[in-house]
Amino acid sequence: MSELVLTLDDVVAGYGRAAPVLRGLTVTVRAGEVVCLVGPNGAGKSTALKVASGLLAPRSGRVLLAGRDVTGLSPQRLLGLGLAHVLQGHSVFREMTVAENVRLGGFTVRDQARLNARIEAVKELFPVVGERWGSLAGLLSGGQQKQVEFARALMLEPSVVLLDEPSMGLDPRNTQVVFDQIDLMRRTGVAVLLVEQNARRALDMADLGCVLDLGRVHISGPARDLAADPRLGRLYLGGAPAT
Amino acid sequence: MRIASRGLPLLVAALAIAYPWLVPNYYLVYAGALTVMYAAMSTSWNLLGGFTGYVSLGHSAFFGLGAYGTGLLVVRLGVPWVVALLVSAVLVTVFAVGVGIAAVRVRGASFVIVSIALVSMMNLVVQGWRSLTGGSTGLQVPSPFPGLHRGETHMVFFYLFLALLAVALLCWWHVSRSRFGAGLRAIREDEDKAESLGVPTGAYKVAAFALSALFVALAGGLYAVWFGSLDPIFVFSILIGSYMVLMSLLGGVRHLYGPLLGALIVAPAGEYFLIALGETQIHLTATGLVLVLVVLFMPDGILARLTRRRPGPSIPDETADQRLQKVTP
Amino acid sequence: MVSLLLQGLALGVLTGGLYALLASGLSLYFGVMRVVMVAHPAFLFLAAYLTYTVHTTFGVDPFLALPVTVPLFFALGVAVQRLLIARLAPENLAMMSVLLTFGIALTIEGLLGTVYTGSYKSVSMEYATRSLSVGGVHLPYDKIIAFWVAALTLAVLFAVLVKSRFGQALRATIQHREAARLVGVPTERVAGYGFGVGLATAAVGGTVLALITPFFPASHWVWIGKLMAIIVVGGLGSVVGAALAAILLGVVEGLVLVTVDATWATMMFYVFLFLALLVRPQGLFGGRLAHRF
Amino acid sequence: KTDEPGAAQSPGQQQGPVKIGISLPLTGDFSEPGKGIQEGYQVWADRVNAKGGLLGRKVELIFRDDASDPNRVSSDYESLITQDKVNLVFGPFSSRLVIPAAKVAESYDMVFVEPAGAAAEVFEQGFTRLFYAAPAVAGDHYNYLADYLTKLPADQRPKTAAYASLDDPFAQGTAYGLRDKLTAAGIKTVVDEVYPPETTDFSPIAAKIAAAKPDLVVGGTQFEDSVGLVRALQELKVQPKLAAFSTGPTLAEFPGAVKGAAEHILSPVGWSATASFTGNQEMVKRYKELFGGEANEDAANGYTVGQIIEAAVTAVKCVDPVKECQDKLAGHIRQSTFDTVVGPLSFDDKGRPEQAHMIQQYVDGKVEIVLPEQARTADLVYPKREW
Amino acid sequence: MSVEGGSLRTEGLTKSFGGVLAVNGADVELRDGAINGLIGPNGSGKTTFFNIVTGMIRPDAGRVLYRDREITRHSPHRVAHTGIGRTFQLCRVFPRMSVLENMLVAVRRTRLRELLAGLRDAGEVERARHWLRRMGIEHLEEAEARDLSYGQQKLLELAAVLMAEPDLVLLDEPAGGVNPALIDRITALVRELNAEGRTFLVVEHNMDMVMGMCDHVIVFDRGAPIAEGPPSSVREDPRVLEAYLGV
Ligand SMILES: Nc1ncnc2c1ncn2[C@@H]1O[C@H](COP(=O)(O)OP(=O)(O)OP(=O)(O)O)[C@@H](O)[C@H]1O
Ligand SMILES: Nc1ncnc2c1ncn2[C@@H]1O[C@H](COP(=O)(O)OP(=O)(O)OP(=O)(O)O)[C@@H](O)[C@H]1O
Ligand SMILES: [Mg+2]
Ligand SMILES: [Mg+2]
Repeated sequence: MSELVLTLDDVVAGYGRAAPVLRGLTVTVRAGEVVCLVGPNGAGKSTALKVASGLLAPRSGRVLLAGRDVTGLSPQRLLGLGLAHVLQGHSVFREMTVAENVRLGGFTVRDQARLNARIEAVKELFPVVGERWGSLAGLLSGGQQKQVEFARALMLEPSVVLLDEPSMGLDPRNTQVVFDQIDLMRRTGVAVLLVEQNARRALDMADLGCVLDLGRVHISGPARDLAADPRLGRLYLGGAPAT
Repeated sequence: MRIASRGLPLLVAALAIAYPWLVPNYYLVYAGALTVMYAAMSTSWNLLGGFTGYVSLGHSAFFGLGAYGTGLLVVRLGVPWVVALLVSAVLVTVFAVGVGIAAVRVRGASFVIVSIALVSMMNLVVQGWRSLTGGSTGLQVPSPFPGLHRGETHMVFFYLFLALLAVALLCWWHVSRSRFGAGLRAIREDEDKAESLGVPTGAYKVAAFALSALFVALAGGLYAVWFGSLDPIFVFSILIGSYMVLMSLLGGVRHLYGPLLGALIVAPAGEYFLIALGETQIHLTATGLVLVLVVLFMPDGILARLTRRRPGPSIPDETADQRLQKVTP
Repeated sequence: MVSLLLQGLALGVLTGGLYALLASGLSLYFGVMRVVMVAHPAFLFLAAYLTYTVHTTFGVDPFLALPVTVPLFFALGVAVQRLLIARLAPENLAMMSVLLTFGIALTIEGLLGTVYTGSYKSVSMEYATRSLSVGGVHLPYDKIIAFWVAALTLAVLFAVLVKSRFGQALRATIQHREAARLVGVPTERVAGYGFGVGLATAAVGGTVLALITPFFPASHWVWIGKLMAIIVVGGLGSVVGAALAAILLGVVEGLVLVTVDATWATMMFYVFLFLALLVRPQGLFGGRLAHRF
Repeated sequence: KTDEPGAAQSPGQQQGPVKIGISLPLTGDFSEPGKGIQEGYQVWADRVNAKGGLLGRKVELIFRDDASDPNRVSSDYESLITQDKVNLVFGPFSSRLVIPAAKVAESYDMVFVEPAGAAAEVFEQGFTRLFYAAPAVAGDHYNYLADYLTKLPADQRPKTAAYASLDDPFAQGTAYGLRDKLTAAGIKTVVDEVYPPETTDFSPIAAKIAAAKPDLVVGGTQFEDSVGLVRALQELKVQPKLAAFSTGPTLAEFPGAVKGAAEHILSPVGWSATASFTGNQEMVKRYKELFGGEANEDAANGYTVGQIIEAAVTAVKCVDPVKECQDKLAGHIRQSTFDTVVGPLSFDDKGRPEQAHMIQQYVDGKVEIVLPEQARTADLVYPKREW
Repeated sequence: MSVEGGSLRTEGLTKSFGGVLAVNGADVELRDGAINGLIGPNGSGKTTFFNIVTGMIRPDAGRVLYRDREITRHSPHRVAHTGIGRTFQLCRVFPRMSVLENMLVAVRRTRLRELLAGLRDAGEVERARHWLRRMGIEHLEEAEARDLSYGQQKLLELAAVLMAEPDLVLLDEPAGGVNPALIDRITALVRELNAEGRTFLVVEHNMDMVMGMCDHVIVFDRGAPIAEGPPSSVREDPRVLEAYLGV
């Protein structure tokens, strides 16, 4: 059994003074494993990732990284410990060029040679990054921005990745690229916590699935089993199971 | 609760009407009239700022133009003061439409800057156009009621400003519950979205701008005939404009009575600081600090603090299990 | 007439350089932080007064005050950002910051008036009253010094903002704070430093101002309108645009002053402002990013 | 209302101290001259009280701060007259505030002697109780200098003059007073500039003057702009034969602010510390005792107001805030001549003083009175040294 | 020309940003009364096409005709008044207004008297509730829009657009970020509304949704249509396979 990498343990978290969004969430992701979180809109999936990456301090509960309690550490510290997070929605630096955006992904990487190598790799994966290298990221189309974002996240070589709907707004080709990359990460021993609304597709490739609803993990188990459950399908996954 | 919210405004209105008869001397009538003037102006400022979120620090431009317009019509053309007041208010409104068309093209911070520029510009024009306005020597407007002694004049103007305040409040209230008002609020939230839903944002903004300029111009015109001396530097002062903003913000820009409440607090407080700390300029510091504190701790104003916060959306209480049960075939 | 025009032109360019320096901080706060800093001129005069104090108590050249005022203002800027600006809600940062900094400006003015009284102060140096004559055109030394100090400061500022790691981190922080934190930028510290840099330019600007004009606590009001006009004409947020607009307006002002009169010269700032709005609302040199739908 | 016109006076008011209400800019842009006038008033009150008061009643001064805001100045006088029920009011500072203040005083029938409202317009409002307690209105400040220049032999007489003036009724009044007289005498105006108060850069104005190469430079200035102008003229190497500025050079900060350039600059001044006019030396001495420094023109003007009121009250023997008494006071002031620290003063029917200002010049770094003959402490230096 | 050809038609629509040709001479014709799909790779100009049609961006060249009336360069609110409604790729609502107010703002009115009349006209409120009910968010009517979750905001945006009773509805990625269960609901709704006679143009990357819902699919590449037809034929089209579906 592989080493335990990221654990959210009985986390309660919320925004401001409002009622908590997460009400005792427990999730574990191991190295070389993709765990997929699915659930209705507003269930708290993004919130869970924010707690894991240190953007939001939990009200109670713990976050463990490689067995170490990292609850309440800042994102920079967690980044130093090898944890990266790609936000939901559009989070490019709009008034900076694509180049600056991608380079900023490696803000903490001091090794220029390594950085440049990764930039070349990323340009290969997403041609638009190379083509629009000098233009402002905010001027790209929705999907193009998403690609830049993912490219930015690839600048680091983290051991744990949190991905919040990485395929949203991407065309089929780019979606495929993203899923391929996730697969590649898994194979290189990275732990991936994936939130996807493209749920059938995601569950298809994930090892483990968790259905999050009302702030708790409601059902978890091997991803394929979840996808096959017709009740879950009706409630969370929509349509008929993909063939 | 309901009685309180209905009864309170009536009580306040009654008190306001009785005020000049309750106070022991004319100075307090004068101070009251000044406060009511500020209340009327910040209420009309709020017609623009509160709905559309366009913060104008330069509304004193319309105050000054209303004042000079009225004054010049009375002095240079010998028009009766009421006519002068109305004509100048209409002219200022027309002018505001023109300025508005240019000014509302920019959003947020640029608009603030443009509004500041407007005051400075009007100050330069009025100061420089000596042959018409008297320039820096100012303009002296004869009293409209030569028969009344000074105290009685204050009484008259107290009621005139009170009437203006009432009209401004009524206008705000009416707009706030109209489609037009909803469109203005939509502009504050998301202009492009509003536009795509069919709100002619440009026209709405200019209309709100002009409407709010109209009342401020009326206040300026009344001020001119009441006060009698106009000096460009002081009627076109950024401070007067900022007072309108401060009062509105302090009271709460989303409430009908917000600016009024703000005026009732700021005007006497300013007086207090000046008297208590007036020996040095430290009273400016006091005012500045109050402003800082308001912005930091009451960005939505006193009334927003007092009225209870909106309840969040109801979170469904059923558990996921129950939901699962429901879909079980 | 030709020599008069040349003289006006030369003075305009030099003054424009000074304007560029004074406005650079403003467009930095705005461009990089979305803060409309009405208190910038007040800080300029705070710096001028400090320069005055250093100059009169130690009898040294006003520029020797810079090693004191620049770090001090940097620290002050960090404090202002961390303690005040950072607390504003991001939804309406631009507007609330106007009011907040307006309050700060009043606070400073009141303190200056209390400490230094309302009377005029000035710093005059021997070299500040002489001038360089080139073909009938006189270039006052104080203005030349101001121009070069401005150019130097702007060059440093530009390098810091556009080229340095810090500058990138700063811009990233402002554009998407969460994302910036996630790539490892210490956002709070960076935002504080950014504001500090802006105020540091005020320290330099204040020293130069002290050298070339007498001042009293309320002097800052005069500058707000002009400097704001410059940064709008230049394109809100573009430091380079502001510098170009400053030179442009400086020259226009200089030429109008020598041909028409002072009222019209000041008016030019606002005329250009409104022209810019009508023709290019995003400013002559700025507004690279249109709104995305 | 307790302040209804004609309301009966409370008996206490007939005794007790004589209350005098004053609004001054104690803060804000004009706080410095405001303070000066306040000190002048205080020195006067101190002297009167030491002598036993006005009509045997102690004098009590009530000050209000108006921060140079016309709105406030009105409310101040309004509240002083109606709430504090003062017996007399003294004027505020700056031409811009005198008119609104005088309006209030006029409407409550109060005599209004003021130390700082020299602009021509002040006297055109039809005020019947306003008097300006200084030697001359703005337009007459340079009268002695105009005389001097027009009487110079033709070959020495300046041919051209440049005027630059702040857009302010007082400052402009002084410069234009001189301009009108010189123009009449055939001295050509080559530059005539007016600049708004917010002007900070004077080089272009100086450039215009430089291009015209005038013999004479006259500034209708206050402090900041006088310094700015002098510096700019110096930088652009304008070397007129004579330079005169109103107000700025009379302040103690001036020579420091322009460094060596103050030498031989002229300016009109209404008062001199060395003059031997009635009570002047006593005032200088008392001022030093009370405030520790040297008295200045502002203080002297304040003091003058006191002297005039004192003489009038003593003459008509009443000091009540009622129409009859105030009428009597005004009537007396209009007809009499008063001996004051700025010399003998009398007023025309509009309240204008009918004397003239002296002319001062920096000679060897010291302020000297150079005109008129009878007050002279040094000879006028003409043409001036280069700056 | 008859209306039969289609409600919305563009001729040679072109728009470039700096060096980027976003829309390149696009000739598009929508099927009236149908659900039209618009698909294409990222950056192929779909959103820009929407923006030009709705007046938010001015085209460099070309014409937009709606029911044979030219609406090129009309301001967005005028376009809205001709009966075209749209949603945004990144969903946009008025965050600090209640859900009901969000709906009422969308009512199309032009006459001054109507503008000054009370907002909460009983009939309009009833209509708004009707739409909210159909979206399943009627219980949120008093909540402020910013308190809604992403998916709920998407539904609100759609409901608000429908409130204006447009004849042509442009949807930009209605399924992006939306839970699959909700997508089914949106699909059903669109079908239902279409049956009532509204025309739709839907940009979407979710192929299941597009293929399952649309009657007619237009494929964009590099700013212009490269293929169109019923879903089944488009899916097989080699050009589409190469440009879009890939792999
Ligand atoms: N910044 C915030 N402030 C206040 N409440 C928030 C904030 N962000 C999210 N919420 C609330 O927290 C709840 C969970 O939000 P979260 O973003 O985690 O949902 P999600 O599962 O990611 O949904 P989606 O699939 O729509 O992205 C929602 O009810 C939302 O309204
Ligand atoms: N304002 C702009 N300035 C510069 N380029 C722009 C601008 N808007 C769009 N573009 C460019 O135009 C092209 C088309 O963009 P558009 O947003 O229309 O694509 P899209 O088809 O909607 O893509 P997606 O599926 O990713 O949303 C892209 O290459 C984009 O970078
Ligand atoms: Mg989410
Ligand atoms: Mg798009």
